[in-house]
Amino acid sequence: APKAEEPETAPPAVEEPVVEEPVVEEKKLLVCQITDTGGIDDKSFNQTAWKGIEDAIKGLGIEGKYLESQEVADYEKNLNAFIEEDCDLIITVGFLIADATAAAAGDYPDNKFSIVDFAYDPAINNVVGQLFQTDEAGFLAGYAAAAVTKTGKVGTFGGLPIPTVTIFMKGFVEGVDYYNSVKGTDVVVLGYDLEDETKGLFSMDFDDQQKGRELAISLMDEGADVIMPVAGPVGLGAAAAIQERGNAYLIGVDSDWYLTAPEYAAITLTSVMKMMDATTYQVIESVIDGSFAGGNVIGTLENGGVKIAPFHDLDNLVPADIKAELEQIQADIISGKIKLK
Amino acid sequence: MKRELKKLEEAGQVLLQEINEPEGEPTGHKRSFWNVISIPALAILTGLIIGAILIVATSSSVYEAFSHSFGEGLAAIGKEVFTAYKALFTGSIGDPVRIINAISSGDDRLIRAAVNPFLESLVQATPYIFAGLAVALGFRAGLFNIGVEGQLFIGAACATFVGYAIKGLPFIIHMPLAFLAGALGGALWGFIPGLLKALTGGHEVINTIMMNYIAFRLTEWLLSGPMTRPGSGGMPISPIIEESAQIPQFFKNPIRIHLGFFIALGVAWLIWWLLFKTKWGLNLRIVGANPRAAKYAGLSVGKSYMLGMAISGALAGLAGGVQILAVNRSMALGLSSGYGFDSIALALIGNNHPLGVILTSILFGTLRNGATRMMVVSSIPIDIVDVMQAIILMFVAAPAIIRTLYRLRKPKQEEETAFVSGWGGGQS
Amino acid sequence: MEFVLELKGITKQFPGVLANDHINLTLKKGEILALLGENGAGKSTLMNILYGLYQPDEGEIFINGKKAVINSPTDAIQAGIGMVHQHFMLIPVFTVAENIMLGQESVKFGDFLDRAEASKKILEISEQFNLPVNPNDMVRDIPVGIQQKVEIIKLLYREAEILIFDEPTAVLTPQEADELFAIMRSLAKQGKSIIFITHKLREVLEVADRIMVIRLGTVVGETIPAEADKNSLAAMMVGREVNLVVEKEVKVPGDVVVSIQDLVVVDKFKNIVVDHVSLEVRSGEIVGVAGVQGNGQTELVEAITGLRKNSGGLITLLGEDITHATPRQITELGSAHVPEDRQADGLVLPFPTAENLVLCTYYKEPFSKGVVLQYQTILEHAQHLIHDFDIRTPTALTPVSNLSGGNQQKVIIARELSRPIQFLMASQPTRGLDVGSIEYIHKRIVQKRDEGCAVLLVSPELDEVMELSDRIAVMYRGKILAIVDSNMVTKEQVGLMMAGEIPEEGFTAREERLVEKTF
Amino acid sequence: MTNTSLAIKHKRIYEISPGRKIFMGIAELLIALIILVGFVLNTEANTLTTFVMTPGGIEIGAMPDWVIPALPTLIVLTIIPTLIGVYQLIRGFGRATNAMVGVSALCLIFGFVTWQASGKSVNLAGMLTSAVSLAVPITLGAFSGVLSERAGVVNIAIEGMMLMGAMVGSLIGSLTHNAWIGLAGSILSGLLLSSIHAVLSIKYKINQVISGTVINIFSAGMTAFISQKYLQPNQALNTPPLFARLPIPGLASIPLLGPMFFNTNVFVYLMFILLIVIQVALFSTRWGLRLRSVGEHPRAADTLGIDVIKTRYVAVLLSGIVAGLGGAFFTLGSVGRFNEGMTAGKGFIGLAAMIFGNWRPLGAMGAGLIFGFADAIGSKLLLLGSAIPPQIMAMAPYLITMIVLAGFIGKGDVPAADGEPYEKE
Ligand SMILES: Nc1ncnc2c1ncn2[C@@H]1O[C@H](COP(=O)(O)OP(=O)(O)OP(=O)(O)O)[C@@H](O)[C@H]1O
Ligand SMILES: Nc1ncnc2c1ncn2[C@@H]1O[C@H](COP(=O)(O)OP(=O)(O)OP(=O)(O)O)[C@@H](O)[C@H]1O
Ligand SMILES: [Mg+2]
Ligand SMILES: [Mg+2]
Repeated sequence: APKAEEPETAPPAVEEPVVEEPVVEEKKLLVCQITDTGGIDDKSFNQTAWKGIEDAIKGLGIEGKYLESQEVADYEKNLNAFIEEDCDLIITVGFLIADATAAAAGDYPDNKFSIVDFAYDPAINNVVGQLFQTDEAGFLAGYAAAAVTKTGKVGTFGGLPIPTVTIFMKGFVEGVDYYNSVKGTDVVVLGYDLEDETKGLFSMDFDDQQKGRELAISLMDEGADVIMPVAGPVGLGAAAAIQERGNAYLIGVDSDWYLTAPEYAAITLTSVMKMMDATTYQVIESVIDGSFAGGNVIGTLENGGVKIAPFHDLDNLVPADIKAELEQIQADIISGKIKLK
Repeated sequence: MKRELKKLEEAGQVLLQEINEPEGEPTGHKRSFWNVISIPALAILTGLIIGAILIVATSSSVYEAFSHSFGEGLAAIGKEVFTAYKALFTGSIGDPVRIINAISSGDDRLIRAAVNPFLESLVQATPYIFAGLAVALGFRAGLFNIGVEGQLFIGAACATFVGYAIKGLPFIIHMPLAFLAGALGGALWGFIPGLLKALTGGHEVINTIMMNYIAFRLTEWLLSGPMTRPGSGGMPISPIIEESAQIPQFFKNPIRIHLGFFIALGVAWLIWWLLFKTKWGLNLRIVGANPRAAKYAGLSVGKSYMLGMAISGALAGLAGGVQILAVNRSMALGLSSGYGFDSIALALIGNNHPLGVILTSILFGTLRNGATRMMVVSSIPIDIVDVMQAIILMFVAAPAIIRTLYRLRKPKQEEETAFVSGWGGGQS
Repeated sequence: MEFVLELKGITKQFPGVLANDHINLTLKKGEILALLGENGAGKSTLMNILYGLYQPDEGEIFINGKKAVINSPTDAIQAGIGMVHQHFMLIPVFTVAENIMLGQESVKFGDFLDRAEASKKILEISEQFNLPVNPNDMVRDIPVGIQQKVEIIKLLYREAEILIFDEPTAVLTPQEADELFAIMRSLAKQGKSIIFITHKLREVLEVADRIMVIRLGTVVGETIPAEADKNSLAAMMVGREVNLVVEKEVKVPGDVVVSIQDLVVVDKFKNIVVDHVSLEVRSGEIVGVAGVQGNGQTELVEAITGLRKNSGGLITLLGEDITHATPRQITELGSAHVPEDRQADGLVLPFPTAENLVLCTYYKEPFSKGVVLQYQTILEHAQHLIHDFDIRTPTALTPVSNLSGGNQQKVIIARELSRPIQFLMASQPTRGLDVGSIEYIHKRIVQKRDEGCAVLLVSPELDEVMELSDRIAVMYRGKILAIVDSNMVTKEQVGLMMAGEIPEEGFTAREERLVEKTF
Repeated sequence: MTNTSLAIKHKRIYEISPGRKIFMGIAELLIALIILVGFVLNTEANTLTTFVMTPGGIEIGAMPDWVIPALPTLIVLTIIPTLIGVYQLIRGFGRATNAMVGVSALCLIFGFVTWQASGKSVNLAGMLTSAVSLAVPITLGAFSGVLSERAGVVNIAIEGMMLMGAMVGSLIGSLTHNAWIGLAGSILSGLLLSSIHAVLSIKYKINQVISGTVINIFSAGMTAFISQKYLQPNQALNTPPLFARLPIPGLASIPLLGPMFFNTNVFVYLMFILLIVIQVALFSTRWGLRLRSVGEHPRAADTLGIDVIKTRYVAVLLSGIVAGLGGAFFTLGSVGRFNEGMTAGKGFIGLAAMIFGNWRPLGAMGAGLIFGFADAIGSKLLLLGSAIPPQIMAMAPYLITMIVLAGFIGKGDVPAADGEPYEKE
């Protein structure tokens, strides 16, 4: 848990590139991450991908660095900086950095890249695209939420109406709908419209946590008692509101919030996990063992690239039969028996 | 040696005379080279020193070293600052050893990589120049344009739209058209607060800030709706602009220096000419310095505010437009790292004069470019540059502090620049 | 004899100016001492030192024979010194009571204002010294004459024994001035000592017990009214003979140049400030508008020059309707405007003198060709005017902010009078200037009139209006009470009208055109 | 003296320009038309709109729901602005013009909500409670502005001071595990930044807007720097305790008002306490009289022995304290965590609220509530599935600020010496 981490472990102190030193140490593998403009602490993909690198630092003995992009024009510049730094693998994060990554990959065919949250079509042979079928996990969370709600209403809101956000919400709604169709209930989802993905509740911002708080309150006022905020740190504002009111539950996103936001452990029902840390770790491993090949990795329930977190402290809240059903649904999604839109 | 120094000083004097006393409004007092340069130079120095203090104070290795022994601590301080600032300088200007090695190796790619830091600083300076000119012109016209950021976004959106939506035009028409679209978009966004100031006296500081937020939301909507890239599924990113609309870069990767930088220099000259050589410029400056006298002299204060804000907005729009056309080639969220706000500091340090803006922009571009390298080498957050900029601005705005710090004598004549104050706006 | 106040060797150096040079001054109990001197002689500086606003470089202050250290107004107030400043130090949006008690408030329960208590004290003082005021009026709503009484009560409220009046009569009607003198005498009789600063020689002779003249920071003479006259005082002040009378031939006015009919102007609070005013100015004639400041003159001038929107009526200039014209259109028809507030309206202070000299014409040939300014021509033009109008400036490129007040005014006069004009709107053209400068500017205005220009002169200085004008219009509360031939009225009559009363006995009428009653 | 009354009584014309009169009339009719075409014609007869009058999760002060027939309500809401508009066009409301436009706008908003929620329910009380909470930082920012500007110092650094206050509050609160100490830290940081503003603008007399800009840039950079360097690698430094809800016995059980105002956290109470304290201090005490005199006519104050410089310092420092308090709200009163740029322009909107509120505490709070309401209703409409894209809806508070400023500036009593450095000669 981050709480236990030491402040200095994040970016490992890096010495001046060893030029004069005659003793040639065994060079560690250098993995470099370029964030998008959200920054390394976005409680979302930048942070989760970096966690993959941190895990690899501990587990695989590599070296890791990151550069924050402050604007779009920095992507290319930062890529150049890391290429010059002789990084063995450059991880870029987000859809917006895809153009620059592809260009760099073209210019430097010998370098290895991986991009989080994007897949090239056609695939590029020195870039691993990591894409996540988050709606599959969202589906499970929606089903669980529908099973847990007492008011018959659950809610969600997003940061911006963009695909990587709305895919969570979409899966969530589909899961609730599935529950309704199976159980004949009438659980309502507030905050997202399956018909029109731009309609719905959005904070329009990944910074304004107070807004997240007010959105959660608004959802609770309308009766929602399970809420899934898909808005990076803004979601923590929602968590604070839920915690304060005490009669609703939170569904985390990206990582297992029970672990990453332990102060809200008591209200965290589950989390829709997008295992960017795991996939990033795998890509690093593939570089080490030489099996690195370009192409795309799609994270699904099947390969464990997405999943829902355990219920942890709230385990008693979810009846055993629901847990069993969730297992079954997971299998059905993997087998293709349940098809998502 | 001494002679040469003297010569250098003379050259500097001419330059600075230009900055401080454009031919249009000489003050009649000649100020010495040192007099003019001392405040900004010492302000920058002080900014660097305070930056170093911040670096040291937040460095864990320094504390660790001190826990071993005092001497080791001092050494750690030295090492920390040296490493950081060496990275800052080699990352922004270049490493001479490396350049020589590269040239002697004759490897094309190595040479490009070695000379890139300096050229990259110019690339970074380009949006600063436009944005800085926008703020400077605003100040000269008595307007505090905090809305550069929003104008930049709208300008970028317009340039992008013209860049990708119109197809089949030759470069010679398409690129200038997209460029002008950027100016026009920014001009419109600047014009609105100008109009409000002229009509209702609403202070442009508040209105431009509000227009910033509106611009952000509007571009978010445009990019994820009407202007979204087909196949992106509503991701807030625009299609890539046509080749014919792109401002050319001169060299191959990684060098990004582009024609836009030289256009910026040209525009700066144009603004200088407009402000100090034409009756329109005098008109703007009179209104800026004393709106009541302007009214008395038969000038339309309101029109001047509208025009001033529109031109200022157009320059801001160009900052965004050029960035799109020359560097980004498509528009996405996260277009700007805050050029609109940094440019306020920049314009003031540059004494609201186009030449000063150019010099300060290059300084800021250099700082930012170097900061990337500093982050790679020392893991110092890039935001330290913001802190340094604020400190430099503070000292430039309050020269008395610098004088006290460095025990300088007060020059006989304080320069006066008319600025906006209070909320009264242009009425009364 | 014990002096209530004694200044010894007061010296104050400003950068480049020795404002006070070893000045000695004494004041007896119950005495009224007049301080005379041209602009920049150092009078205000001396008083500011006495009041603790400046610290002297040298010299000592004794109060009641004891050495006093006055470092701040608080010290001065403590020492029993009070000052009525030339520009009133009143806060318009505060009530009379708040203004008076500010700094020495009556409070209850710790820090809460006790307005009732303060009003009671104020009314007591008001009664004792015959200074009627209403403590609850907002200061911005009361006339200047009352505002001055508020200023005086402020001093008495603080139990000041030494009262300083810095040019207190500039904004008063002669009647109000006389009233003030009566108050001053009664104050002196009740044991207060008074220092009285003015540029008006008549007043000095009328009210002072003793006169001290300062020039270039030093005392150049001392006298008593019985032994002095206007000419001797003026000579002492300026150091040369001054012609105090405006020489002006009788001229028959020509055609109507400016005609104003039923003009109505409304301020931003929707108050009617110019109330159906009608007025004509003919070529070769100076029409003076007399009136206490704040009776609509400023707005009238702004309306005529296009600076303010008119709410009704008709103004024509040379036959053209300019009711809704812009300032530039009006200027281009051949009119000039010397504005009331030279620094705020007439000049761009940080700009060089040369640019200020073409402030209204820079956009035209020969100063601009196309859009490009012709700096060479502008400079030559400036050099020319600097010479012709004797503007004292180091170079044509010196910012006007560095010029003295008199020379700043000359820049405006030069700019406005050097153009071919048929109408001159002169608003307070000599405000705050000394006799030397006044003499010069008066001469220039009369010269324009003699050349056939129509001149509308607005001034709160009754003397100026009386001396320059051919006809006088008296403005009161936005209306023109009467338009009279300047030869037909006495100063007292105009003064009465400035206070809103038409003299019952009528005017000492000659035969022809006498009084055009306008309402 | 001949006149018996000492005050000048001016004749006045209360007249709205004909253009404005017609413009407003047309605007009101347009509103009626929007309600008619947009809502009335799209509402089915016999649907009910339910307004829940108790915020979720609250037991004390509960109140029955308010159920209204949608269509008749909307018809009434069409008729009101129609009548107003017609009267405005024919006779005009004179001084009441603005108020009538306001009434029409309210009809529009209420109509919109009624229409959107027809056949559903909407928690009106929750929305209003949310509006109050959203108003808190704006109002505190406005109070901060009132304090310094009444003394003649423009403070556009409120945004920066709030941002820094938010960060420091979170940091100190986390370190000490005590929200009160965190709050003290916020206040201290506001105090420090405002002392820089004070020194720069009062002592060194640099342009106050520039001095404020310096602080804004500095705060943005410094908070980002510290956040990246410390808060983010070590979450323990960024988990301050939150101030809990603190119902006031008795008052909290008043229906509607209780949940809105008397069953919230300490910041809402602080807002009200500050409202009263600042109002009384400014307008009824010696201290306030002196402070205002310095903002109106510093030279006059100086000649009466009032220490202009000191008074201004005190005002600016107090302004910083209140801004720091406003910053603390974000981390200690709302979300319990700091992240970069989290004040999101609230300080600037606070300045607009101050201007709109005529430099008076009560007005400032009223304006703050209006902005809070605009924000809250925007979210509510999104939740109800509004046709307006969320990005456009999010512009509402900014647009309202601009419209309000355009309509009201210049009519207020801005302190006469606001923004002007005081030079002792
Ligand atoms: N603050 C200052 N700094 C520099 N010079 C000053 C300052 N105040 C006054 N002076 C100069 O000191 C001299 C005396 O000024 P002072 O105001 O005392 O004259 P005055 O006799 O009151 O003139 P007036 O009749 O115009 O009021 C002038 O030359 C003036 O320019
Ligand atoms: N703020 C200032 N900066 C620089 N020089 C000044 C300033 N104020 C006054 N001076 C200079 O001080 C001198 C005296 O100024 P002052 O205003 O007292 O003139 P004056 O004697 O009153 O002349 P006039 O009768 O024309 O008003 C002038 O030569 C002027 O250039
Ligand atoms: Mg003078
Ligand atoms: Mg004087």
